[in-house]
Amino acid sequence: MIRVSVGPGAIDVAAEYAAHDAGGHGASASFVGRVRGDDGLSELFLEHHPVLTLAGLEELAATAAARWTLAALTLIHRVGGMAPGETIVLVLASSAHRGEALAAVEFLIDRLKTDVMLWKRETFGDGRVGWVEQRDGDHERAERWVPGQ
Amino acid sequence: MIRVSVGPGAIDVAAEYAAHDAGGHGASASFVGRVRGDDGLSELFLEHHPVLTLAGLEELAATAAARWTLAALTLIHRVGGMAPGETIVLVLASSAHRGEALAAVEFLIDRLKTDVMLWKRETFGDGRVGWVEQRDGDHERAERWVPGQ
Amino acid sequence: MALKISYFAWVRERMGVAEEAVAPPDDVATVGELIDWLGARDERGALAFAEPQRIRAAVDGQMVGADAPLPQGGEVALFPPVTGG
Amino acid sequence: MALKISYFAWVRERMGVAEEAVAPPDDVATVGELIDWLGARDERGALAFAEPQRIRAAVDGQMVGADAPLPQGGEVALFPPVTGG
Repeated sequence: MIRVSVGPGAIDVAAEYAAHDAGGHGASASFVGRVRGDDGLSELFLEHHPVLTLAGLEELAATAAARWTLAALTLIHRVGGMAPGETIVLVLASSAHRGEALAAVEFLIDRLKTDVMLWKRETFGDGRVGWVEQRDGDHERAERWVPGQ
Repeated sequence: MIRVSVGPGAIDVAAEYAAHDAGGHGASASFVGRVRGDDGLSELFLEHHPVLTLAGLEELAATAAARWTLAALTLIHRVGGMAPGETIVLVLASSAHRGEALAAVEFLIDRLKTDVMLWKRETFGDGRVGWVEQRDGDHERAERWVPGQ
Repeated sequence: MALKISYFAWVRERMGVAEEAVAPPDDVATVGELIDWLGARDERGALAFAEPQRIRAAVDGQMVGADAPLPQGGEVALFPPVTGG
Repeated sequence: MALKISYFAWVRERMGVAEEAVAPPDDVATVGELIDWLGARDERGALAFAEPQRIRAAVDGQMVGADAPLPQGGEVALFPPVTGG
């Protein structure tokens, strides 16, 4: 079972985990990413392309499913406006063996952080708003600051 | 927050995850291990030492908490009799950064598989019962087969 | 040539719309030429496409380069480099 | 010497009890000597302790070696090598 989803709805981690649990697979590994409220961030807005973003996620999932022996794989990315603490992304992989599940999750979250077709806009408590620039290594820099809107 | 628990009760993964979610940490990584029904296994029984098993788990958790920057860590091991598909172990680590959470989970599940003070007894559908021998590398061998009781 | 263009992220914000129908002249035949034409067309285009090398494009849901031909009656998406999940 | 002994896993199954109070003679002074004494005491002991080198021990909740002294009035746990989680 491969389930890939992208949309503005809140991610129900417990429900997704319950679906894997029902499979009774020997091992499930997961990763949950949440909005960090660093530097007074008040909202993170993720913009996506209705076709390309989902296609990219599906391709990543297919790559992982081909590389590791997985019994079930769930990849959900939220888009739209989110407050600090809210869940942006869930990666959940189940397998008969722990090594496969863990490796698939690590691969997927690393690739998601760089490859997936999303644009991030940060809004801060003091009114600054800016689109995040493409990563240079592991370092994010805000492209430029424009007045809040 | 470090939470370590060992006991015969079913592990409520959703509740443990909800506790980490409430913290709003940037990243949560988890591992769930379930009983595998290989070779017609009908029950896995885990025997523990009331003092040493918990102490060993607490030491593992403290080691991980010292090595990685974790906002929250949960380590729960079930003991007693379990059917295939039931959850034996949960490792859940949260951190501001994904690398820390993922590395801590991987470290803990690897060490749990070898170091923790538990003895496994397998019962199969055809009546065979046996205590699992100490691991030789990554390979488990059943010590000897004795008639079911 | 009739085209539908969609804009994303700061390109969308600077253009002031998420999508629009355009009809560039016949000598605008590639994606790169479309970007140049939009950049010269008006003030918002000048703002959005001041640095054409920073613009990425997809035609009918496929990523393409600047020399890709424009699709007759199709869709062109223009956007900045992605910033990951 | 009065001792409480607890058994685990197949040692427990072979001994037929999870714990018992014992009073070995005075020349049984270490954990290793206790294991030998239990192995010679009766049939279940012979079965459980046929291979003394496979037996691990803890005294009052601490892992110890075969030459560890027995605790006066304390607890000794005897068990096979652990098999992990």
